[in-house]
Amino acid sequence: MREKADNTGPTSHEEFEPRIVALFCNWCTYMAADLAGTSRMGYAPNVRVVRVMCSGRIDPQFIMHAFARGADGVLIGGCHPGDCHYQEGNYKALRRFRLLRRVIESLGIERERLRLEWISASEADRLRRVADEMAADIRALGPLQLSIPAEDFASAEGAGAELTSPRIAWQTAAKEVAIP
Amino acid sequence: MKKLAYYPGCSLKGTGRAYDESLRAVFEVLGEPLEELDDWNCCGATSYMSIDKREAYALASRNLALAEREKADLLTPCNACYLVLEKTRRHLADSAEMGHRVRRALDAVGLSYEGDVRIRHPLEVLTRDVGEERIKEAVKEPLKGLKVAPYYGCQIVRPYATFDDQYHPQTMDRLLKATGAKVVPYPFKTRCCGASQTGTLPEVGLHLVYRLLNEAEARGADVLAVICPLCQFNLDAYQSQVRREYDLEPIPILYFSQILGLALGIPAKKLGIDRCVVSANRVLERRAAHAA
Amino acid sequence: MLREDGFGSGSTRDRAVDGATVNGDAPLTNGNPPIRIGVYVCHCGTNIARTVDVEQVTEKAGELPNVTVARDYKYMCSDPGQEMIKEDIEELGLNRIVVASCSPNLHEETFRGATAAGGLNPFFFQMVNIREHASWVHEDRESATEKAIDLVRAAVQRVRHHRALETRRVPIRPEVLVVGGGIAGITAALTLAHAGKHVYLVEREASIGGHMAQFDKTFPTLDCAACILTPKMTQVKAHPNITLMTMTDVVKVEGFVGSYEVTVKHRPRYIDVSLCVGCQQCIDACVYKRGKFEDEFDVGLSKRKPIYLPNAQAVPQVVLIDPEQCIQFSSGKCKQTCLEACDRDAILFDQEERVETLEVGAIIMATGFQTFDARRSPHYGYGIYPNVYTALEVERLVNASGPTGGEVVLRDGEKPTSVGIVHCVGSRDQKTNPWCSKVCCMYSLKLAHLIKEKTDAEVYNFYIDIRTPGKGFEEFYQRVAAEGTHLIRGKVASVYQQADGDGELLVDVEDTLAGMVRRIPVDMLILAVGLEPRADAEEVRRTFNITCSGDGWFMERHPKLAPVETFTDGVYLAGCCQGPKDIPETVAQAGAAAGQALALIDRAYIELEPNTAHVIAEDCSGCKTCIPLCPYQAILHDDAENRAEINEVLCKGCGVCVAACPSGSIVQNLFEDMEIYEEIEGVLAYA
Amino acid sequence: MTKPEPKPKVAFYWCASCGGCEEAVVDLAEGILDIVGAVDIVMWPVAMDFKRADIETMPDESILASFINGAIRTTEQEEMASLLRRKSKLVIAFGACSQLGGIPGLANLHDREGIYRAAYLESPSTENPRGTLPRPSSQQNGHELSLPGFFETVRALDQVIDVDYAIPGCAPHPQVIQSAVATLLSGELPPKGTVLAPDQALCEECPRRESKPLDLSISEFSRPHEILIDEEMCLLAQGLVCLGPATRAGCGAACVSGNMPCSGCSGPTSRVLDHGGKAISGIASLIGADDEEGIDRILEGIPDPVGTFYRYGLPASLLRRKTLS
Repeated sequence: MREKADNTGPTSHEEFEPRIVALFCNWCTYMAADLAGTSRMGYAPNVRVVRVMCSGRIDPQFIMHAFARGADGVLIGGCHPGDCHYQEGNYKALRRFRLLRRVIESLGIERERLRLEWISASEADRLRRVADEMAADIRALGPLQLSIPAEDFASAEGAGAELTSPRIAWQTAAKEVAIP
Repeated sequence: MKKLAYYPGCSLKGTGRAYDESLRAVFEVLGEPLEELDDWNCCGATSYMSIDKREAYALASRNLALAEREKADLLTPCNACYLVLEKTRRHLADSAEMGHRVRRALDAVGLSYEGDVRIRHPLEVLTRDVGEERIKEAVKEPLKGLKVAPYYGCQIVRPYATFDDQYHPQTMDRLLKATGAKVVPYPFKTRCCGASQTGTLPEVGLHLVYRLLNEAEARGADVLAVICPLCQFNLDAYQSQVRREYDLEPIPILYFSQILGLALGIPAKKLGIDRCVVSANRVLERRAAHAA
Repeated sequence: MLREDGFGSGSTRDRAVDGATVNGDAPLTNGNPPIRIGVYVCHCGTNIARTVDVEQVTEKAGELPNVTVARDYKYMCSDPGQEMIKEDIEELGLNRIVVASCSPNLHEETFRGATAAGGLNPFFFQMVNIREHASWVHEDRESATEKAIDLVRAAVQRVRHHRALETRRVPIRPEVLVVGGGIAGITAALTLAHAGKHVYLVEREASIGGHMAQFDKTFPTLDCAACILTPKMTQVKAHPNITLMTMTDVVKVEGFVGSYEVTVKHRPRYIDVSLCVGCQQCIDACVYKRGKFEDEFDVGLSKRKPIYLPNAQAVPQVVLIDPEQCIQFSSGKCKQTCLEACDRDAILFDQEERVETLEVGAIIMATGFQTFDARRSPHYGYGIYPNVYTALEVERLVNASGPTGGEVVLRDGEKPTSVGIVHCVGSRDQKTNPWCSKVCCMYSLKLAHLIKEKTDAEVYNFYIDIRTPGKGFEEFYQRVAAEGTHLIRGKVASVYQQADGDGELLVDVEDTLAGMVRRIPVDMLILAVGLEPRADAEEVRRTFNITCSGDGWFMERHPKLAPVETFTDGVYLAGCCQGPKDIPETVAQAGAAAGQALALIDRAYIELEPNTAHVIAEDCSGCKTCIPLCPYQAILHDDAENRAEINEVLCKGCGVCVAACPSGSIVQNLFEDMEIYEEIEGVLAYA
Repeated sequence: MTKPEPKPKVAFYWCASCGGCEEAVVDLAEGILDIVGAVDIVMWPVAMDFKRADIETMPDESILASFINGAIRTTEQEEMASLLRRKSKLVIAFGACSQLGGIPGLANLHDREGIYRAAYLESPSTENPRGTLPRPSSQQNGHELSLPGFFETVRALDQVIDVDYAIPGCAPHPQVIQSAVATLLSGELPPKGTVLAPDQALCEECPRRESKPLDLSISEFSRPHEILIDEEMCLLAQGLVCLGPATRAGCGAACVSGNMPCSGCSGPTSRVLDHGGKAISGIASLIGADDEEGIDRILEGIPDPVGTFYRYGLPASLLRRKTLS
């Protein structure tokens, strides 16, 4: 498959359609997305939902992985404070998010690209608003350009296509992923 | 209270000058003198909105941006301005798409708007921020015996009822009561005054004027209190025409701020009371009688 | 595709995966059987196929690595659809299944079953939601199709990492808690009790019966509400399997399906319930010679004393004292005549509130509704003009046991000669409640009939639409129309008292059938107030960890297929707490809720999703980060081994510890890191 | 008499590094003699005078193992890394800079222009009135002079060439080096990609681990100079950002033993993709507040989150660098 290569993205903002990875908790925000469906409530098709049981399952690595693999935005959706199906997972998500956002911003990624929203199972309308808003915000920002300028490696040997895609680092190397 | 930037709008510089004069005088006496927003522009009124929304929002939002620059909320007495600015504020907050367009337009003239401005009406500020207690204390010449019918008009409560009830607004009633006047039950307080029709379909518009005034008369009101320059003009200036068609006694139409001003002891001249078409002498006489 | 080593493009394993695109069945890792995935894309009739190009999705899926077969079918959830999966597993040697159809909340179980039927572990399955998340929310065919392809790719990449898992079973306690003692709660409690289950019926008021007890006649049959309700109320009281708790609030709910621990608080009624026989001599003896305080049951239309019986048919038939009103409580200096009058010494001024914990396996919510506060629509004049009434007030007026003995009279005692009934008050209105309250048309027609019968007044019904979808409803409407009730189709614009009238009200209304604006004078105006969620519904749903829909009613698990279940296992809904309903519907739903609870209890156990977490002991460094994060105290630190350990029985599978583990040593089944990474990458990989 | 078996050839090279990794080799003390005796060192710039040309003339894969430390900052480093890759059977990334990008990798928070400006024009000790900046080639007295090119971005070694193993640490702890070399010489090579150190987090070998409470909730973060550090208590429990729970063991918790928190030089365990991200997850989860304001107030105690959580691993992290505008 093709990696999202630098500088080869759409040239103008008008053509650009952002890719937004949405990490939704099973009980509130995923349900809200289902409800948006049963209510035929249209929203920006840019959002791709990945389900986890609780926003507290969301590891900052997932978010960075999403950005590294070509996401222009990441949306985290969880239950409202006090409403977590698992009592307080959403607070953990919030704590990580507040710290992660400082890091992400220090690395030059605009804050509009990473959002955390509390969306309950009944708030399909809110989901729509957040999705549309985020798509519009990121469309205005343009694609996320993470990669390293190609000329930097023009002379490099053995580098090639790998350079534009963040790799899985050392650490996964020793262990095989067990495929039963 | 967050700083207020006074946004008079065009009417208050023209036909509604008495509204401007009386408001300034009242706020002065209450120790909150009005400061006019520097370099404000036309709100666009309802007409622009129906021609090109984007440009209309951009036009109105410039005032919001100017206020935000001064870290102020907008104080907007004219019903039409109030509605247009409130609508703009809401729309920019709700529609990301429109928000971007408008922000681009503002950017082009070196302005920005983050959404941190509230639109406020004098009725709200006087009842909530200043408070009836302070007003009661400031009343020098209570309007005992004066019967007032409170008329709110349409745009202040429709479609957004921001600070008062949509069907049964009370803020002006409360202010008028604070002056010592008697507020008569007036079931037509938010019905159409016909201002948009008097010019184009006079028979419809004048009938609506008649109904409002006739009801005020039936309720025994000495004066009709209004909050909108268009209502004031419509109900005041067309009375002679209405009387050609219907049986009706003349009834003065005053801004609530003028009545409030009288109670605060501000001279009638300063309140622009002589600018009325239908003489408001009976109101002044009552005050004089009471003072004596 | 995620590379599983860290070293550039030259890795052999990486090539193996990519190579799979050629023949579709190359092994992922050496020494393991090749991954063979079957992808099934559902049309859902036209629900998906109209917006998503199902053929294209299938074609693209077929090109993905490790995909052995990709098919599309009209209805995957149908028998032939499931059969297809089963056969492919057997004939093509598939070992992973992906179905792209609707929400996993709907059919994940179905397709796991089909996977298992083919001989695979059911968790070698991944579902893709291309209906709720694609075809139903997008108009543009191209972008909806593109999204569906992305979601399918994500599932294909993810499912390669799935493992065989076993489900866990937990036992179910046989007791049930029913919250609310209206007709819904009564029906549910009796059904369960008859089936031999023990029920705790908790009611916050002093008597059960709910709103139904306040009504006179019920539409469309006009049978007397008390006659059909009272026997059921007494049955509840008498049933050995029902513990009735009135004046009781649920304050805390802990635990989970099968073993909930419910803390209830019994508020004092200052009467010993076991001694009081409801003789009411204490009420006669009260120092207040006549009623002084608004009677709640009569909606303020009559007065009662501080010591009172909630209503004539109250169950339990026991008085109570309102400490806010009783002189003994406010001053301590009452003559306490009631105490003397009670020959059973049942009055206890020093009774205190009591807290109790109940253990139950399931919970039925039957907390009902409240009527719309007509003051919120002041243009109808309620609270401003004395002769504007709500329908509930008029229910009491027409009731033979009501404050006027069934006479319909105005506040001054006069009989009205003309009566208006405004439909849809607070309902079908964007400014108040947008929904149709369902019962108001019928009860308005019922009131029109009763008033006409009792007063012979002219009755005007102002309606937007007359909605009569029910057995005998339309016929009742025809009957009332034939009786001469005026039916005016139009919304009332305003109501006001005439300037010189004697309380007569003027109703301004557009008569859309006559094509004119009318002003109709009436003596009495009745507002057909709608039904709305109780003011504390939000608080209650938090206590029970269930969800409210946007309008504030408790939310059912699925609007069609699971109308009495909630998202919280073991908690069911009955009656109007879920949305407006008439009495027959409420009774039917209460029966259904009881049935669901019975089905749960009689199975004796429940199978839990195996999505628990476990620590890989050899990887754990004993850093203790996870320990305080678990809301269920399921993680212990083994001091001897210096390792964290998860008690999988206590683990609920939220995954908080997995995300937090700083050395990546905790794994959550079904949501392993690699599975999620692959899914993220899958939705992003540009086709 | 048969000709003695030639000793295996080994090369050492340094790229963008501080020299600490060379010290680490020397720190093996007498242990180094065994190694030197067992192998034939063909390159070691810090200690021996071999030239690039000497390597170039060798046949491909004729060196058994090249130990390369330092990150890749310049074209020359990239060329040398590629050359050694071609000539070696095994390449071992030696030390944090080589494995993860290391301290030089923090330069990825800036671009080349900014770095030049800071280093050659704006730093207080710089005297450069003509504003001369390094250029790959320049003329002087009629001669062409060349300098290595300076990349915009610092990379870890395996982002430039294929790498077989890594020895972690800044600098690698002698014990880690010894056991790694022993593994390599044992003849049973671990799977390619293995980091030659224990695969557990540092708490495993931390002397303070028993003092860590079971219900840790952090209400304030401090930096080491701001507080009097208890010498026995778990450092994280004292509000110091100690990356031990997220960092690979092997060093024997050297820093913690010196009363300083672990700053993460050994990188993450094999199960973690992004060292900083995982550390953020673990540490942030323990913050003792549930609302935005409360959390933010506590986070004020970590004024430089990237420098804290990515001190050694920014180039190897998932995001690799600050975006270039």
